[in-house]
Amino acid sequence: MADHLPILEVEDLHTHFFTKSGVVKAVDGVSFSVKPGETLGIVGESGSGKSITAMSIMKLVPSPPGRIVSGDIRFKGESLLPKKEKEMRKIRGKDISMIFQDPMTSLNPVFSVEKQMLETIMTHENMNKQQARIRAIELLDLVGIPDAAKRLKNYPHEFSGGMRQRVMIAMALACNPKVLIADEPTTALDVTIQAQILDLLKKLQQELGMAIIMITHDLGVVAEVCDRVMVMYAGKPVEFSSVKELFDKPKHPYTWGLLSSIPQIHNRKERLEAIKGLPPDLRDLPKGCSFAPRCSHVKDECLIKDPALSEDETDHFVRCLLYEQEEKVTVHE
Amino acid sequence: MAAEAKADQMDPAINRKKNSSLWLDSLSRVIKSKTSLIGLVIITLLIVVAIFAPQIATHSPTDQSIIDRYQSPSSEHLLGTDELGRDIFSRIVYGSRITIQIGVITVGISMIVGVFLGAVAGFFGRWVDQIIMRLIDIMMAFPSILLAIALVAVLGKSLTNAMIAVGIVGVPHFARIVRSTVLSVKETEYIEASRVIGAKNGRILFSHVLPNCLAPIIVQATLTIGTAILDAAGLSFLGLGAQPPLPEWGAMLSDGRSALQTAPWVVMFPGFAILLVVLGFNLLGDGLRDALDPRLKQ
Amino acid sequence: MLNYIIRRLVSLIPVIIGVSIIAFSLMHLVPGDPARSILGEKATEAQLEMLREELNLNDPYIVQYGNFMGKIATGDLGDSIKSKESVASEIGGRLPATIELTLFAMTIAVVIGVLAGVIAAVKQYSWFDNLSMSGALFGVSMPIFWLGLMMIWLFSVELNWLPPSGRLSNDIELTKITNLYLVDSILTLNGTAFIDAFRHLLMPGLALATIPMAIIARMTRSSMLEVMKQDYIRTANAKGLAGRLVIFQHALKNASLPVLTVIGLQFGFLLGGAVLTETIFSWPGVGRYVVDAILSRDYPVVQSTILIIAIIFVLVNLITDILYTLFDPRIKLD
Amino acid sequence: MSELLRVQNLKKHFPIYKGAIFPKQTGAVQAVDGISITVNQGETLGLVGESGCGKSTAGRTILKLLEPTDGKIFYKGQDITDVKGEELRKLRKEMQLIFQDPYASLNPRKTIEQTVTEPMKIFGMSKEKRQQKLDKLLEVVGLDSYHKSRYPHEFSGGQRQRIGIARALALDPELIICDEPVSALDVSIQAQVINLMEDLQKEFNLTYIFIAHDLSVVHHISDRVAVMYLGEIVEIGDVEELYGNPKHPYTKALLSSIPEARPLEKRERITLEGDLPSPSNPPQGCKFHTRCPWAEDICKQKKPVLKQVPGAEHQVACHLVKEVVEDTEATLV
Amino acid sequence: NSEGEDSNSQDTTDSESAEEGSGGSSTFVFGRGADSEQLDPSKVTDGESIYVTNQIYDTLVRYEQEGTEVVPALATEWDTSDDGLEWTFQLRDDVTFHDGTDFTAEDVVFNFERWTEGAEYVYYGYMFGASDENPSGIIENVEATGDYEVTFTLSEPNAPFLNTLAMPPFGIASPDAIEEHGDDYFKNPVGTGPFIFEEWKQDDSITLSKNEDYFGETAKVDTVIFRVIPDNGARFMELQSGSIDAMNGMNPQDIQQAEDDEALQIIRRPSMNVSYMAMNTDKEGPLKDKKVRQAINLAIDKEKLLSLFEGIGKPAKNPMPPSLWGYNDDVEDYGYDVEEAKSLLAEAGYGDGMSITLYTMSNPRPYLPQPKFAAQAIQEMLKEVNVDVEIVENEWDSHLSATENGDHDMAFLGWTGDNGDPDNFLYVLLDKDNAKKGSAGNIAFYKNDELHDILKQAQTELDQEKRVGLYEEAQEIIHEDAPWFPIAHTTPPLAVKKEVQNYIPHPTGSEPFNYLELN
Ligand SMILES: Nc1ncnc2c1ncn2[C@@H]1O[C@H](COP(=O)(O)OP(=O)(O)OP(=O)(O)O)[C@@H](O)[C@H]1O
Ligand SMILES: Nc1ncnc2c1ncn2[C@@H]1O[C@H](COP(=O)(O)OP(=O)(O)OP(=O)(O)O)[C@@H](O)[C@H]1O
Ligand SMILES: [Mg+2]
Ligand SMILES: [Mg+2]
Repeated sequence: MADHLPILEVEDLHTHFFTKSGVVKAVDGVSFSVKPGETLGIVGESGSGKSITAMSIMKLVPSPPGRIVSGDIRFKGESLLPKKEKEMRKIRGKDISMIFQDPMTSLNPVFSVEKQMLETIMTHENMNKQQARIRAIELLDLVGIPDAAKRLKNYPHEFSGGMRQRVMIAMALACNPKVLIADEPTTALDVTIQAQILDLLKKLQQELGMAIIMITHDLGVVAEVCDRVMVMYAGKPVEFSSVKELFDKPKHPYTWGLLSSIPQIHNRKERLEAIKGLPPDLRDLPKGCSFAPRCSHVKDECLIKDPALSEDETDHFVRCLLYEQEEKVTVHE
Repeated sequence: MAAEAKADQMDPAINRKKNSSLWLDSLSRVIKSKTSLIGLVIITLLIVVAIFAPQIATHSPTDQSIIDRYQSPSSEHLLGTDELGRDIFSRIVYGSRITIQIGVITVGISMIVGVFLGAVAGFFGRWVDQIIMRLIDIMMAFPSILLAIALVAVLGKSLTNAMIAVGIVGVPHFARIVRSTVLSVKETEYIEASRVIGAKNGRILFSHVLPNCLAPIIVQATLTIGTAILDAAGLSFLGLGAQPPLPEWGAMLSDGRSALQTAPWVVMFPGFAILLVVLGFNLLGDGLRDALDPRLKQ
Repeated sequence: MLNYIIRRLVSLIPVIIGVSIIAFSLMHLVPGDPARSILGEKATEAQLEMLREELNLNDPYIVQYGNFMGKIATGDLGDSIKSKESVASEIGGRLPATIELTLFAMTIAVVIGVLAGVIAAVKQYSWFDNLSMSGALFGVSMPIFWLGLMMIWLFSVELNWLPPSGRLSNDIELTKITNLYLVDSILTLNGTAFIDAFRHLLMPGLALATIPMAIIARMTRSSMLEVMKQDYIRTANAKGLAGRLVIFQHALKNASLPVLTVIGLQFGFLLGGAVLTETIFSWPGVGRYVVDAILSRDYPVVQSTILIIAIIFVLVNLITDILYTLFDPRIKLD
Repeated sequence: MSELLRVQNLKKHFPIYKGAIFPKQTGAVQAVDGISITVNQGETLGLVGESGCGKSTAGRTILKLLEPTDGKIFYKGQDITDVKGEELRKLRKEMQLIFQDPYASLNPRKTIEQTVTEPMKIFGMSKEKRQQKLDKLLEVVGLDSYHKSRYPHEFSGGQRQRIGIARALALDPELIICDEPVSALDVSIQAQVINLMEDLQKEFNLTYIFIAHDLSVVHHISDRVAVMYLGEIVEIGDVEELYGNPKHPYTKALLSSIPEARPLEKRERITLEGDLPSPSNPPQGCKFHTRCPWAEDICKQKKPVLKQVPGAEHQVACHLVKEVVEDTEATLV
Repeated sequence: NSEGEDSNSQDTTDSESAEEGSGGSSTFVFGRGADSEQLDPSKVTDGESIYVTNQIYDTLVRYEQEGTEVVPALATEWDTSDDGLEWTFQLRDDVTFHDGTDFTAEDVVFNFERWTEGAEYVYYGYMFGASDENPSGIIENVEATGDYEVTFTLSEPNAPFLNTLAMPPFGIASPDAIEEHGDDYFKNPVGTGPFIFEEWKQDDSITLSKNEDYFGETAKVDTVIFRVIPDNGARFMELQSGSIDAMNGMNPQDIQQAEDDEALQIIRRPSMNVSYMAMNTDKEGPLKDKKVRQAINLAIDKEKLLSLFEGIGKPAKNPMPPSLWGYNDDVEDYGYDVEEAKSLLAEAGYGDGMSITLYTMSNPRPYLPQPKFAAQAIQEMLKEVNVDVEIVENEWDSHLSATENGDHDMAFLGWTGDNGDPDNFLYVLLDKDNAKKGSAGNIAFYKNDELHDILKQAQTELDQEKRVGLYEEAQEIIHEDAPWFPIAHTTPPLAVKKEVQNYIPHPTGSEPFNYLELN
């Protein structure tokens, strides 16, 4: 890879919501980095803090009640946290852009696609309307919308879901961002359309070379498009490795659970191995390891001690006492 | 399998709340909200004043002392006296009874008729709906107070007729809200579910649809009491509502009007009482709306 | 678009027929004798009977309704029983006053209401939010007839700042063009008249505007808050658009849709509220006129005026509907 | 296995009206456009297809929640197409429905007890018996009996789905139509519910029509699978046969679109162009021809019918079946 | 059509007066509570219309400035035959109508004939007894017996005839204008009076300008504006703030304020009215009993009641005002005596109480400034004697129909004299001829044959002395039978700016403004 320096680094990020009924620790110690041209996947169940992590990077956490409590986010080595809202607006949409889960609601229904694209381009690039329009048509072509010049005049509701997601992507790419955050970009779409979009993202990354953070709860999607993956549970990363490693040698019991609870076509199981119980309430996390109450390998110690993120030699991190002990055991031997 | 399933009990949300029903839950939310608590306090105060009017009032509400007319507030007459030398404070205190009566009766009329029409229209649809909704449209084409005035002109001036008129004028609002709620509730899966288990129309309407329309109805009722009191007071102000010597606040205000220059208090206090009570109902209504259904916005 | 408007207009016909039936029959149910009110206290029974014959008051209701509608269809609103004037010209003479008052009130209500609502929503939980929303709560609870009297007491009696009644002082000369005095004074570049007309308009306008203003403010706020939660606002922010652009374009345009509907409905309130306001401020408009007519059972006046007010109200709502479609491209017109 | 349900050429069209005062029918949404299926006692028939292809409508029409536009429904050999009133209510005892949305399918103002016992009450079961049955049902679906006085909002999605299942089971039905019962659930919870449904099927000898858009889930749970496209069944067959040897281009495309949690398997993907056409104005001939990569002239003119694939429990509706099979056999695993 | 004309005339007057305004012309603005109904005086009965037409029209004869003595106007002198059936008037020959046409005897004939044309000429019918069968009433014939001489022939002698001719409804209008404007004449009045009609803005204002060629006293002000400000309080505020110069219809409680105000003066209109509470003697119920009616008279504290009038009224004991000839001052009012009232009620069998209605109008009348308050006061006082009163308040028109129809037990009403003749009070208000349901002037439905005979005799009696005796006797009968509770004779106050001079109010309720001056 040409550039080994990470373009975006997140370090020990804590984002909490201070609600009437308690503090929601939505993101609680997340660290990762992405390099240009790389795709990082973030997976986890609903409510595990994936979107809030993304919103924290954009500094768009709804406030109040949300607040980045501690940690650091660095873009090209420069910390974003001290930046003022005005400066952030210059970065958003230009250096870091984002696409969202639901293309049906993410475009403003009362403005034409043209207006929404042009305003993005003209906010960040020094272009007049004419130039911006040309750029917009170019972008729509790029994401595979036929007859782009004409469709530009349309309103969002005149597009189908897949088309709208393409428009969203075009808009996100308008200013050649260095980082593209895709928050479950295909969850709301049908499988055949999902495939189209995932192919498109892969193609675009090859052409444009930006870093992609792909947020999803679908391990299939991760397997298809990501280079590295972070598994989140209850606001914390529990496992972090290359995609290959994760599927070959999953370490965390939660990851095991996830992998074995999805039905797989190539490998029809008699019975799914479900993870028992429910995800915890983030306002009131259990003591010790958050996953312990649902873990099939739970030990007494897990209920008391919150494990730290461990690392093995292959860049494979896991947050689990099983491995801390293993290490200890190996040391003993 | 059972063991696996029972792990659901770990859900902390479940363990925290013990025997809470949806209504109790809402009630506690109402009380927790500061604004609706103020509303509740005002309304309770109104009711207490109404019940204990004879104890609270310092004078009879109707006893006149023409010699003492237009006296400014003093320790003898806390809020002064009116055009016939009656004690304004005592009249306001007794007037609270009329206000409550107005609120309950008008909204009762609007609600009973409106809910019936709305539920029938929404539930049975088709031509029944068409006919009812056209009627409602026609009623809604009149500015409400104007329609109320015309109705009182037909029925004759009296507090009762003013209440009937204001009640009728409020019908379309209830009908519309109930109809749209019924329509949306009717489409929900739990109504379909009750069809699947073989429930009949009557059961579905009374046991499933209407209870789920209750929240918006209650909210609407609370807010409508406020407007009903305003409208009825407006009618009395125009001389179409309460007749003498009833200490109705709007009528008091109207009678005091001729002395606005010399005795502004005759107008000031009854009007303030109206404002306060209507405010109370609006505060409570707002609170109820938030508590019963945060999504319900008018 | 035209097609849509025509279709909507056609669908108003049954409503208007219904309204006319109600307007007609209401008046005929009112007890009392219109002939008496024309001829007054000194007329004899014979005179009364003659007049009843003359006015066809002895015909069956159906025939009277038929006559009424037939005349309306030809644009003839009949003559006032009381003043003998043609109702059309009487309404024509008063309507500008009411229109000026309601438009003025609506302008105040919309401008202040929307602005306060937007700011309150953007600065949710700030002192401004708390203050303006408490104000709005008082506003929706306000007996406007009382507010009007209190304003007169304060600003006319105690402070002597504003005139308590009327539209224009006697000594002010104004050439009437539209009969909306503010407009006329601007058209004729008559500064003194403008100020005088404005001073007369201020109190009744504010009193009438209170409730709609409060409702619009509350509606705008909640609608803005709702919209600000939407995904497309998040998108707009994520695109790095300027904050004011996000609020005043992306959010407000969407939030204005429900507000628009409310504005349409509030127009009806204004027309109704004009009854009280015009009474209190001696404003020579339609509201007072129709109430007087109802009370003195001036059939033709009541029927026609109520019909006209209802039609205006229905049309205003039609206009808001049409505006709605212009604001919201999602609504398909056919 | 004996035949439980047979559907012949079932159609459901929703009329479209125009005109404010005198509405006129100007067209129809052809949500279900002539489907024929048989379901055998004790089996699970999977029904897959993209959003809007008419799966739910088919299910509801079979249950007679919607009046069929055309076609016949036989239940246990008896023609139930036109039954009404009391007879229909009796029939309801035998056929039940489980819904997709666990939040919308329970009346928020009724306790769990009321919800689950309502069907028994309707069919006149005594109070005592109702209590016994309630306790049993709750146990079966894995809820504690102290839950019964609670309201739906106090439960999580998975638990609500269990309550829905308990209600469906209350009348000891034979056939349950499951309309995407797990789509709204998180992966870890999804597995729990799927397992539960499988257990119940065994225990009570239930017959399922299992509607889903998730091909892996359908694969896991079904004995036979029908693939729907725009209101029609394009392919139906034994699950392993259909997944292992898909014949219809649409089925192939669907199967190749699923992102699978197998990062190393690089598959050739058949990407479909464009979106699903509108069911109110479906294409002539084969409804799939507008998106089919292999479409020929005949596809635009003639509507294909379901034909038996020799040597297997497998039917397909495609003019090109043979050629297509030859073409893609090499590339498809 | 007429609309266009209107707006034209508006424009011109506006710009004209704008110029005059700077040139020091004088404008007198009179504020009042309601607009005129029509400006054709022959068709109206409301005081607000008369107020204006009084400025525009002249009658053949008119009342003197402060009383009801008749003095010359369009007619310079008159003569009557011995049997009182023939009246001959000599007319002025120097008068022109505002439209420029000359005034002649033919014009008088034209006007009188016009008034016989239909029921809408209310006063004619009422004063001269016209009806469907006999549209011209007691006036058999009107004839121009010369260019400037007109002769009336009556079918029976009529004592008040001359006084009646002075009433404003019989103002002479220009025949040319009546023909020209047709149905719209009522808003384009043309007379011979001191002021010329300029503009009428419905419910807002009526503007008149000075008639420079007036044959009588030329007006001292150039323009008169009648402005409508319905609310009494608001009108008073306008007066205080200076935007109007004079007003009628004050709230009694504002009088003190006006008197304290340096810039204002209160002028009291001489009293020629009476307000009363009629008791329905015809309706089944307690009030049929004379004792009950007397008891009610005794049970109401009139003095206290009148304190509501804030000094603008004197207690009434007779049905006609003391300023009229024939007033019987010897009648002694019942006085306030609750005990006596109670015992009378007990005698009548109502010792345990009774319920009756009291109908009242909602609007103030000159003779009863705040009817609603008075009603409530009476309600409260009658409670003392166990009489339960239900107040029924109606708008003026409805009140009239209801009371004429006899719906009430008791009802407020009042009367302002039209022509200064006792007949105009006693016969109209208390004779059995006028107690017909549906059109009653006698809303007590009081029917006393003895009284009837006396009143009839007085009508045709031409000897003034004898008439006085008859009317005094009539008042005694009425007092004894107590069909009324007479309330007050008011002196309705006008609040006028100090700089207005020579404002002389007339007892009939309105006065021409050609004498008044502005400093
Ligand atoms: N405005 C907020 N106030 C309070 N809590 C919040 C708010 N927004 C999010 N949270 C909480 O933060 C946690 C993480 O939310 P987040 O949206 O990041 O989850 P996610 O992993 O993206 O889930 P999903 O897959 O459903 O999108 C959740 O438990 C959520 O309840
Ligand atoms: N009541 C109705 N009136 C009109 N059209 C309807 C109605 N119900 C469904 N449709 C239409 O019928 C078609 C099929 O709908 P259906 O809900 O059966 O699809 P589905 O396959 O279940 O989709 P999904 O996966 O989104 O649930 C859709 O185009 C839908 O818009
Ligand atoms: Mg998310
Ligand atoms: Mg579906």
